[in-house]
Amino acid sequence: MTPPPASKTDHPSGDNRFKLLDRTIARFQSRGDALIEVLHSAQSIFGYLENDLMVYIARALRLPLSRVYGVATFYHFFNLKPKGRHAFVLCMGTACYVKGAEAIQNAVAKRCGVSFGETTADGAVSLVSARCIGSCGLAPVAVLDDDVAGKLSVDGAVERVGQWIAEPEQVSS
Amino acid sequence: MAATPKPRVATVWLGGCSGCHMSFLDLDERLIELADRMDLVFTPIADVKTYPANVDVVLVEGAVSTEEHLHMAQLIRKRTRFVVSFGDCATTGNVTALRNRFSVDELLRRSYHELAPGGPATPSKIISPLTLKARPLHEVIPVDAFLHGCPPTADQIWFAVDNLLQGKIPELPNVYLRYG
Amino acid sequence: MTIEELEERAASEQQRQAEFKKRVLTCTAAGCVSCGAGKVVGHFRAQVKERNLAKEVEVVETGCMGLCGSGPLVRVAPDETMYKNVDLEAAHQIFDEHVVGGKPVAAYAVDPKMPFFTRQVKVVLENCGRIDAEKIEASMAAGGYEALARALTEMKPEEVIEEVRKAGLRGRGGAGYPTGLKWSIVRKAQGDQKYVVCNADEGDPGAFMDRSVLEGDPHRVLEGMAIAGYATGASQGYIYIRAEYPLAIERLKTAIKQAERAGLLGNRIMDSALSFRIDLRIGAGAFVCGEETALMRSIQGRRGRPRPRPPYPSEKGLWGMPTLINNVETYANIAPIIRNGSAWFAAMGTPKSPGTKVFALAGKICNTGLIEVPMGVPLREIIEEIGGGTPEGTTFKAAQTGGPSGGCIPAEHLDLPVDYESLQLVGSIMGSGGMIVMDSTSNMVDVAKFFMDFSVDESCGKCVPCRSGTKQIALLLEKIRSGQATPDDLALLEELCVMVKETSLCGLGQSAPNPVLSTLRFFRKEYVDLLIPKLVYEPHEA
Amino acid sequence: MPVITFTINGVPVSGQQSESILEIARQHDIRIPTLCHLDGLSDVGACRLCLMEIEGTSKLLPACSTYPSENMVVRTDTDKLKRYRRTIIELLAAEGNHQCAVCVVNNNCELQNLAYEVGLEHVRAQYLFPKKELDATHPDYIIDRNRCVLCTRCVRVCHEVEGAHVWDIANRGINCEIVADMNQPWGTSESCTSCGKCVLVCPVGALIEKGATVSEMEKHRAFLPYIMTARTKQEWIARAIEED
Repeated sequence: MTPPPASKTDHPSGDNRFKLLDRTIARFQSRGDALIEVLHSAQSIFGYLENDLMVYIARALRLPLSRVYGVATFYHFFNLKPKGRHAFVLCMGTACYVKGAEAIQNAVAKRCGVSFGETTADGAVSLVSARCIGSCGLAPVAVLDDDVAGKLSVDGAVERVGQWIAEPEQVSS
Repeated sequence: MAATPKPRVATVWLGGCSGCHMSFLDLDERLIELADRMDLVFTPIADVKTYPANVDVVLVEGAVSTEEHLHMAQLIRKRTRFVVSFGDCATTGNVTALRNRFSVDELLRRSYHELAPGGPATPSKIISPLTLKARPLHEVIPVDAFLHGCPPTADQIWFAVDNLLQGKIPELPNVYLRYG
Repeated sequence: MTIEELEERAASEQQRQAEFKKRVLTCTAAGCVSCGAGKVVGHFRAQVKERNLAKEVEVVETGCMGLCGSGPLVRVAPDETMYKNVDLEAAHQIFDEHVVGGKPVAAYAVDPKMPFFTRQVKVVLENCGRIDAEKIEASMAAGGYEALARALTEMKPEEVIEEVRKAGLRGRGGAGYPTGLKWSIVRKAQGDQKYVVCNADEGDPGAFMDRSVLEGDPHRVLEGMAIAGYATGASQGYIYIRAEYPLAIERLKTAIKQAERAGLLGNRIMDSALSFRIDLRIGAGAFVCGEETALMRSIQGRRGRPRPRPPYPSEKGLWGMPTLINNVETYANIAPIIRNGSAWFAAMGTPKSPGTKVFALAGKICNTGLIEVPMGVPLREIIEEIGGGTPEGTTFKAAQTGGPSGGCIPAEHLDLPVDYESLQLVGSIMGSGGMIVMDSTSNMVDVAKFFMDFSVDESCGKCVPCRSGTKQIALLLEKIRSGQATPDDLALLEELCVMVKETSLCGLGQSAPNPVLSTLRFFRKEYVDLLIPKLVYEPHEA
Repeated sequence: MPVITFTINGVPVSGQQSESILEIARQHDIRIPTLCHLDGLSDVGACRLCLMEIEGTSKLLPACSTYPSENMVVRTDTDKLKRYRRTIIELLAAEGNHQCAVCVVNNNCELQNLAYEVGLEHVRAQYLFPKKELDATHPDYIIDRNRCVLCTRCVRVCHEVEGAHVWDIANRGINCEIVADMNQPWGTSESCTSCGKCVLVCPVGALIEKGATVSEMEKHRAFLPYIMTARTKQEWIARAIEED
């Protein structure tokens, strides 16, 4: 969906998203210790952390490239690959596990043909497992795009992802 | 038959290069002494088809790399008092386990299709299928002693076999603990 | 802002609230929102507008009301009737009959006399679900910032620390280190700059206490931190919070802005010499960052890899400076201690573990939700009375506390008092407060494997025992589960667990084997039943 | 600076507050096995081989980053510690592909030597047989990540001594691996100065010179204390201490 940034290490011409990112970098006075904040900001602007984008950040914060790469891959919140159009985030916290999240996980993965942590080949759905989203009272819980679904059943979950897969692919602008 | 039967000894060649067996032959004149002290009841250097019962000591060379090896290993365990991992492949997987970074399919394709000199030739059904991974012997059956080295030296083998023939599990001195 | 102004604003808010005939409070914490609380609030607002009741009825969104398994929850004030499972139809009926008609709707009403409510003692959660978390005035009206004002005007920093020490408060993050002692070490430590850090990286799967406090009463945490800043001599605070808690982050951001505008954070707070700022640092999905040295590295933009202690953060912390790190619930206890005095606090709970503890009760239990009980209350009371026991047709098997660092407590220990020492005695830990109930359908080897997989995933990879040992433990558990393991494997499993526990660098590795060790201790049979005999020599009779 | 006296394994020793227990032990010829430690680099306390028992402390502490206090009673030779050390080597052996027979540092390998020292006659842990990237794009060197023990000496020497910070650790837990720059082929790294320090400090056969075959490569590490003493004290020590 999001086109890769037009430029590499140079300041982009016309890609306004870099202006947004520069604003975050400036807010932290280009300090290296703000790396995680800047990566957060970059991911929310660009959708994921492409290599060139991380190089851009490393240069801006004057950090070694491998440091930036190391931090980006340490934290599971950061994606180095584009996400699917829809996200099925299944909570695998203890309460959800005890209440049968594993069965949902297996069924949904089977329906999508990919494992959790992956995106379907057509880019329709990303399957993500989360470490307790803190809605244990509603276990098992999944977040479908931004919608929290509590007390989810196996069939219900499979049906929801089935709808996403069946959706006609949007024409990218 | 003699009143006190000689210990029944076997050697087995699983997934290895037979280098450990070669090293065994390096015992040279000591082999003659061994011949007096033991009965070699099963070994790749003699033509014996089935692994017999009631073996006292077996030296197993090589990793467990095929279904047949697996079957053999289990048979060996049930029929042998002392099982010895003979050399690095049996002890760690070693060179045999270098294939473990590839899938069985990848391996077969590479070996029998891409690199086959006379064109693609998939192995016939007679050859035992490969296990998913080549594994050291002790991951498959309980093992009583370990002989290290690629291959173990003749002296090391002598030390171990000499002890085993006396009915002792060899406690190899640290000098014989050598991988590679 | 002066103390008089604070009192004035609190009084005017109380006055404003009192003028409404009815106030309809809806829980919009994450749990209730996920079962439709947003629509319920929307309905109430629309009704108020439609019927032109803006002067008589106030619609308020609050934090967690506790009974999370039965949301959305609604409370109607001033008569304090609480409703559960409020869907749109129920909302309509409640508005019609109770808010307008004055007659409570029995069909959805929660019995206020149920043990779930009567057995709780609310200190940390006193405002949670009762106030509008996005309004600083609501917090002030409930006594917010009164303690900060008192500390700044009437107490020396040493006196604040002494009060915390006398209260006997212990760290609520799990380890139970005496808070007052920690504060005094930071106070005495030399450093040009000192930091106060709030650990809100609530990573235990099955725990949502901190999130609920932050969503329901964020100002209480800010106030606690500001008092800590005053007591220790720090001028900068950080709240390290998980990215998975967007609502808590939003409410904290709002709260910080409001407090700054009110002069309760920033320079010369309440015209005193205290300058104290708070910034948020958003975690990025790494459980190990709950470990304090990893957390600090993460705040500094690095991989969250722990380092050996000593030196402790209180001497050498953020940027090498003395740093106080406490957890959300610990800070949330500070204001009440200052306001009501250490004696009041110490009178609750047990002599060694005074005060209360918040637990997130979940799993196979009737009343799932957020509870607060005095320390030392028997586990049985939590499970059977407050929690209402396991659902019909099943029996209690174990309660898991402390998440991946804790253990399972079996039925035979149900009378155990819940405090730091007692839980440790049975191989579990207090942890941050997650409590998952398992019934007879839960297999304990599976449970152990679940937690071990978690630890494998979350190990930072720095030290060998944790990186590689947890992986081996997980492999062994899988081998056992799949019926391929022999008694030798079980022995190796136990040996590795003890080794990883003793040799790992940080708390994650040191406690990762606990779920295995504790299930082995109480449910060994479930492991043994899965074993196969190992192959042995079978002499053949000639 | 006051001298602190204490005992290690019953032997009275003395040292300064600023010296780690490991340093003091070595000055007194007391052998404590290490892997991530290297003279001249900062300590990280990661391999856990140098763990000690200290009387009055319930936790085991690493000698490389623990400092002495007066009358401390330190033990490094208890059966428990020996057992743990062996298990650590076992875990490392199972974690990578350590086929000594085909390794260029065979007989010159710190992991191999440690295995002998702790008497590792077989590995009970399950071999993981990783499938990590082997990178031979650099003109002079090769990195085989399957042999890496993640001691991070290369990361530290590149950052602390060479100052280039080519290497860092990516991912986490069991998936950790050493990466150059943006996880790119080493040969394409613009920050690498090809100084070869990382290759020399690597304790195993993960970072090696091209052209060496089995058992051919020896690693020299004495340059490190030499450089660091020169840099920090402006002293060019004639005899650099080789530890292993």
